[in-house]
Amino acid sequence: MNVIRNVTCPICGTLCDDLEVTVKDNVIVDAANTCAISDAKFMNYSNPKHRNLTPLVRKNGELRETSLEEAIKKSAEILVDASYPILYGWSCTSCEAISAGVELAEEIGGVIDNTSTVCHGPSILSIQNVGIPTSTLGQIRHRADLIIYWASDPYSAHPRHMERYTAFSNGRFQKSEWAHYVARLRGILGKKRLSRASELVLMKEAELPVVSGGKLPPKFETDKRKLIVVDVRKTRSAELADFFIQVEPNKDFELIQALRLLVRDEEVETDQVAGVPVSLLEDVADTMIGCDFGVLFFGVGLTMSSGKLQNIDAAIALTRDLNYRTKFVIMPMRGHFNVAGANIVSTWQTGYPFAVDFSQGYPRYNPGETSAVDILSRDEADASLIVASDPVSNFPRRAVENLVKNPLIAIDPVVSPTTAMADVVLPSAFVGIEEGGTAYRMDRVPLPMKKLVDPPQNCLSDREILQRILHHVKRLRAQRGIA
Amino acid sequence: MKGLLVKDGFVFDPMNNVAGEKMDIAICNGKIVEKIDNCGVIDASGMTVMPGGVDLHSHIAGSKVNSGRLLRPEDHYKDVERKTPVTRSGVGYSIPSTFTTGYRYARMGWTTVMDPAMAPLKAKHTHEELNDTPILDKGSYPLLGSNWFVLEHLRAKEYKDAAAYVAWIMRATKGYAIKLVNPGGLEAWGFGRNVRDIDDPVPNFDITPREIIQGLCKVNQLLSMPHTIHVHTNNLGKPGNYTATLETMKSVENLANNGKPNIHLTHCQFSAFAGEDWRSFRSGSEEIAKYVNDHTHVTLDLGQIVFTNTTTMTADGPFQFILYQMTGNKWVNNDVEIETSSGIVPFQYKRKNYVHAIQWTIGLELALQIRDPWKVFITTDHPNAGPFTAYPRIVAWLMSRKARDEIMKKINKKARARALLPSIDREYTLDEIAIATRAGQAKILGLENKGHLGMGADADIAIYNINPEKKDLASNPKAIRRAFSNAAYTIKAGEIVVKDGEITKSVVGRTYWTNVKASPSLLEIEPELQEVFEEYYTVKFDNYIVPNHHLSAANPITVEGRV
Amino acid sequence: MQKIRVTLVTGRTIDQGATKEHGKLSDDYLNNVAVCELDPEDLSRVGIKEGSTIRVSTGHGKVVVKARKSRRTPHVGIAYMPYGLWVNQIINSQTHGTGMPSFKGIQAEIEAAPEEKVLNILQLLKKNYREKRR
Amino acid sequence: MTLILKLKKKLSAPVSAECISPDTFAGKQESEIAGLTLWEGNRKRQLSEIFEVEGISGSSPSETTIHIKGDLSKTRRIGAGMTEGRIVIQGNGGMHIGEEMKGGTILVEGNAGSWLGSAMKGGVIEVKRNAGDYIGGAHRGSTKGMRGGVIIVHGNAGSEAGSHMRKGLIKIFGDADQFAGIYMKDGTIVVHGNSRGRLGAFMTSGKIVVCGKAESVLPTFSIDKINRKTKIHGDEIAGPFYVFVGDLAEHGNGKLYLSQTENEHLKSVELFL
Repeated sequence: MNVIRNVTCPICGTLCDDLEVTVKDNVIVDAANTCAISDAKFMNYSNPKHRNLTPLVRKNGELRETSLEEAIKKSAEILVDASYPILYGWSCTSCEAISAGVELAEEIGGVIDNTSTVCHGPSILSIQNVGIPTSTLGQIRHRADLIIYWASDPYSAHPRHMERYTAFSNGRFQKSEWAHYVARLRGILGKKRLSRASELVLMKEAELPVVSGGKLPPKFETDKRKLIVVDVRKTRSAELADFFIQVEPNKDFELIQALRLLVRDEEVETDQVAGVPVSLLEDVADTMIGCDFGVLFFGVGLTMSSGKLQNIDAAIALTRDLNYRTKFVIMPMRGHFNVAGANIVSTWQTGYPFAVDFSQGYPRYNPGETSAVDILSRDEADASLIVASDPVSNFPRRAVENLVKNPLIAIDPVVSPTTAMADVVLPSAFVGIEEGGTAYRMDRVPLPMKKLVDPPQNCLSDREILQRILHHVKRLRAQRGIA
Repeated sequence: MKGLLVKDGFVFDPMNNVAGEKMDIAICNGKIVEKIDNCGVIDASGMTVMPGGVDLHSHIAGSKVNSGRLLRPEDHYKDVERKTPVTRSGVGYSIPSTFTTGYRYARMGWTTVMDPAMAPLKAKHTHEELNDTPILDKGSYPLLGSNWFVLEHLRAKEYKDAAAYVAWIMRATKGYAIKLVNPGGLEAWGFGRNVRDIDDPVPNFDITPREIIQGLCKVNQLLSMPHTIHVHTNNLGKPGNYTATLETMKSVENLANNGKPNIHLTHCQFSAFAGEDWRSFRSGSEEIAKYVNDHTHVTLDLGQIVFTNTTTMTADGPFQFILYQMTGNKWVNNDVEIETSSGIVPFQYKRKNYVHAIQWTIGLELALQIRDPWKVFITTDHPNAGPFTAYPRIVAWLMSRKARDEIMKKINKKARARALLPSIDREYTLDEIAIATRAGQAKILGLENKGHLGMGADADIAIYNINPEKKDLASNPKAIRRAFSNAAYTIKAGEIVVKDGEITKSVVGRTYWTNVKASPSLLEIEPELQEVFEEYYTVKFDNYIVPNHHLSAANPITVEGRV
Repeated sequence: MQKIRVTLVTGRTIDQGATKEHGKLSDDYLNNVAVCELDPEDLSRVGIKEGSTIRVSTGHGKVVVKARKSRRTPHVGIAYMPYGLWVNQIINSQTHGTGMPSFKGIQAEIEAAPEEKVLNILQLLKKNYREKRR
Repeated sequence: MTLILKLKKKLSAPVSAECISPDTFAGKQESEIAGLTLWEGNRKRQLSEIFEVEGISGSSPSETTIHIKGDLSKTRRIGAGMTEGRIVIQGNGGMHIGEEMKGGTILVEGNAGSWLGSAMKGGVIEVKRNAGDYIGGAHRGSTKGMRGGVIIVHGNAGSEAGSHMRKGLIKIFGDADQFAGIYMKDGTIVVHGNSRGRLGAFMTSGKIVVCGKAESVLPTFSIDKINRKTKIHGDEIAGPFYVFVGDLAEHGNGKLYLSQTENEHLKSVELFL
């Protein structure tokens, strides 16, 4: 038995780095400080039923087992033949692999796009419009007395975010009544969770468990941190909030713009905006101005609904305006554990965070034109390579139809709709479990991903697979005399 | 054994008192040697040979720089670098991608560049970018002037504890020198405030900027750091701030050892503003230059502005917020827990703008009024006052009054009438340029093998198409600019990496960091440090440390600290 | 049969996140992702009970999933589906020059489909994509 | 002088065709034009590999007319940066048509893609059918949208028409999707059909006229008055119009002219007059 401490969790952008993982005979048998999702991951990662364990190549319509060498050669051929290939995924792998991916994309004159394109891509476009006042999560833990989650449900998507960084955390200038309670809860939960990890994840409605003999904390005192949730319906996070504002779907833009007026002490000429009474909005505006340090976390509820990047433009502008009155920061709730890293590596190497087109030998960028869903929907790509992602599940049908009709290479540890439709499947190691590297937290703090156990035989790291493909690509191009 | 002979060039090696003598430089295994036979020869006859350029202050890597890149696609799309058989592709302009940064410096003959602002919590990021910055040797300075551990130790006057912590930070982050930005002000910015002057206490911490500057200056001495403390002053970018700058220099006057430099004031142009407000704004260069001429403990670099569209980025969050308010341009702010803040605002310096025009004169006035070129260095505080690719222009301005006059004719009238610059005739010699762009910078950085061409020095060499015997450079500024823009050759660690301004080979550069050998061992402070650390940070102690192998070519400089 | 118009919102759920780790081809995943949560009032408007099959359609396609009674009410007129292959059968791929399709706030219609079966992943892939292959 | 390009094949990968411009073609022989390079995906091609080239170009751009036949929806940047002359696209056009154009005219007989006339400074672009998103807009990250010239769309326009517009005129005879005139600093947008709303978000100045129905008006716009008519570049448009001012969240002084008769749902604003 070997307990590995300070393990960084390979699930979401919260990137908790305090996990303790117990390994016995190269198998993870226990994990502490986890959430329901990471529990499920650590308990299921090695399940051979859903792992890719051998390289596969499609022949006569069927995926057949093949050698690694053959699969890599086949991949290289597909990519060299393509006149507009697309390399997609990258948010669930290491920065080292992403770096190899950018080099491969440059070599083959392809487009490299990462999953932020259908996640916080609009947030990035918005930052490029107006900038962003933000901070690391520790600033929020130490200082924030007003926490807003807008169109984001951390309870479901970032389960430990509130406990580690916001409403239920303790800081130098801000204490939490919850912190003590949660700490106690965590000890008990840690034990409970693992023993019934599988039931827990299937529970239809997990309520916050009550510590035996204890009580849920009393109502917040008035001078403690405030938690506000804004969403189209009462999410699990909303139930934990001091205040919940229900906004009509597709009307966030109007609501934020109205708040901007109120924050400037100007009048709104209607009684209600987006289903919310203006009198209530006035109270919210006062709370925002009155706090010492406020933070607005926003989720893809804003980027995916009507308005998309303009919703974020407005939210950032609101935060910016608030800095004339107090201290306020804003942060997108990044989803996959290294989606921030995918943007970061792409930016330092190419100047652009996603949707980078190398077809003319240098980086070009114009989401809407050079982004994955658009290229596929317009049927422009003639081959694809997918790394640690499942666009067949995650893209709209029309894009998927065009994705799967052309040669498709999938590098993935697990079986997915994408690997099921692929022409070449390269099994890989799980980053953060079977392979190390760097990942970036949602606030762009770099953290080391640890290798906890050895990967199954035949499962190389994404980085190594990509480097081998690149090597073959270079050889092929040299043979064919392509400069 | 790999050798190379640079034959018959006019050599400028100020550290070894060589000023334009015609001589050969022999290279073996990446080092300068006395002689070498049977090797490749570069015929440098009729050309100028200098040590590779050194830049002690250029924001080229890390979280803030990358946020700037992300912020500005409009900065990149017309300035692109295509992939070649030896180079990666990339983009410019004011915030180039990492590969492009390396190539563009090398094309100008620069081979060593220091990134001056690294948030320790994001040190890994800086190093990952430095790893991807080809050809150059480099390093980075951790930001320590608003760090909670530092503030708490210095408030308690625990200098040795502060020194032990700083030594640990250098090791943990693979940092090179102590950087202070708006000391104390960045902690105040955590709640949206600032400090007013160097004696205004930091909210919640009961310590003044003066105490922080003096404290870290003492720590720097205790640790025998290779470089001095590297200071971005309080009140930077505000009219009348030259008094704070004088106060900052004076505050450590008595701490100087045998008259050796103990403070470096960076991008001093931004800290040499006189006047009450923007309307009465004028140059404070005379006062600063006078102090520097009269004292030996200060060095500074220019932060010379060029008229262009660039990107301002500093750790000085409150200053960047002011810039945002002034311009209405897009604004990035990023505060880092326990350590620092940062901000980014795109900025256009315009000739016809009075303030910008005066700023342009301030930088040049500093360079021309400070008599000793070993005290004042050429930088643009890349990209704050302009991208580093403007160095050839600045070299031309310093070497040629004619070049300055040409710009002077085009700037804001009021600025032209008020500026001191037209009254200054001085023109830098090539030898002085070699000091201000190489020798002086290497010396103050404490990089013993850089900035000169003596035996044992690193074979980093720039060869320029300038014949100092034939050409009257002062009357031909275009030739200066052309020559410095495209080195005839750049040699890095003995290998030819640039020929006629084109990259011929890409090599991996080293990353310097300061390894303080302290007694008792730094390991002894770790348990106590770790306890506080985990209360302060949102990451684990072990995950904060940048391991040596994270750097693609780490080059620790070991010093003996008295802790 | 009663057809109702709703605003469809898709999103991440903790069950979807966790059962994904059981494998996307697992029954757990199917049971947690091929679903549509409705306000009880909407359920009765369609005239169905929790657990019955419904057809969700937009201008871009149709998909059959199980109805679920939402506990995060009231949200009359808003239907909720987890991210995944099923809901993506009916999402418009148009991004309006942003790279991002509209995954939330989509106009949709819901009706009971007692005669239909919820397809699992492989069945759905076969039905909608297989024949598109070269 | 007219030069005719006929598309030889169905395009799949995007074709970067900024060389198709009177400025490039003028004074060149047919063979020289045939030899111009463009990119099809990641492959460098000669113009003649993709188009049949026929006819004569003028000796100067102003004397050069280019007719292009075929479905050009996969092309990019036709006529980008052109200063004079004329391009006629006899079919659908692609993205970035007339980007950064300074003068001359472009006629698209079918649909045009997104970023039509983005960052243009002068000249006239006319589209007979529909146009995509961001027409007359700016490059990513830039605040410099259209700075002069005229864009006329006879069908519908996508979202963010005239984004960051600083000068010039955009006329849309059909409907306009959301966010027309977003970040507008000056210039004029006229929508003869309906608007999907969110007009003039973040605008600081300039004028947007909607003759049809506007789905909604942002809460950051304030009713100013009702005008009987308005004038656009000397042409009178009959009203009456509700005139709104905004975007107040940006201290803006932009004007929205919304037809009173077509927008009964806005009647309640009259209370504030």
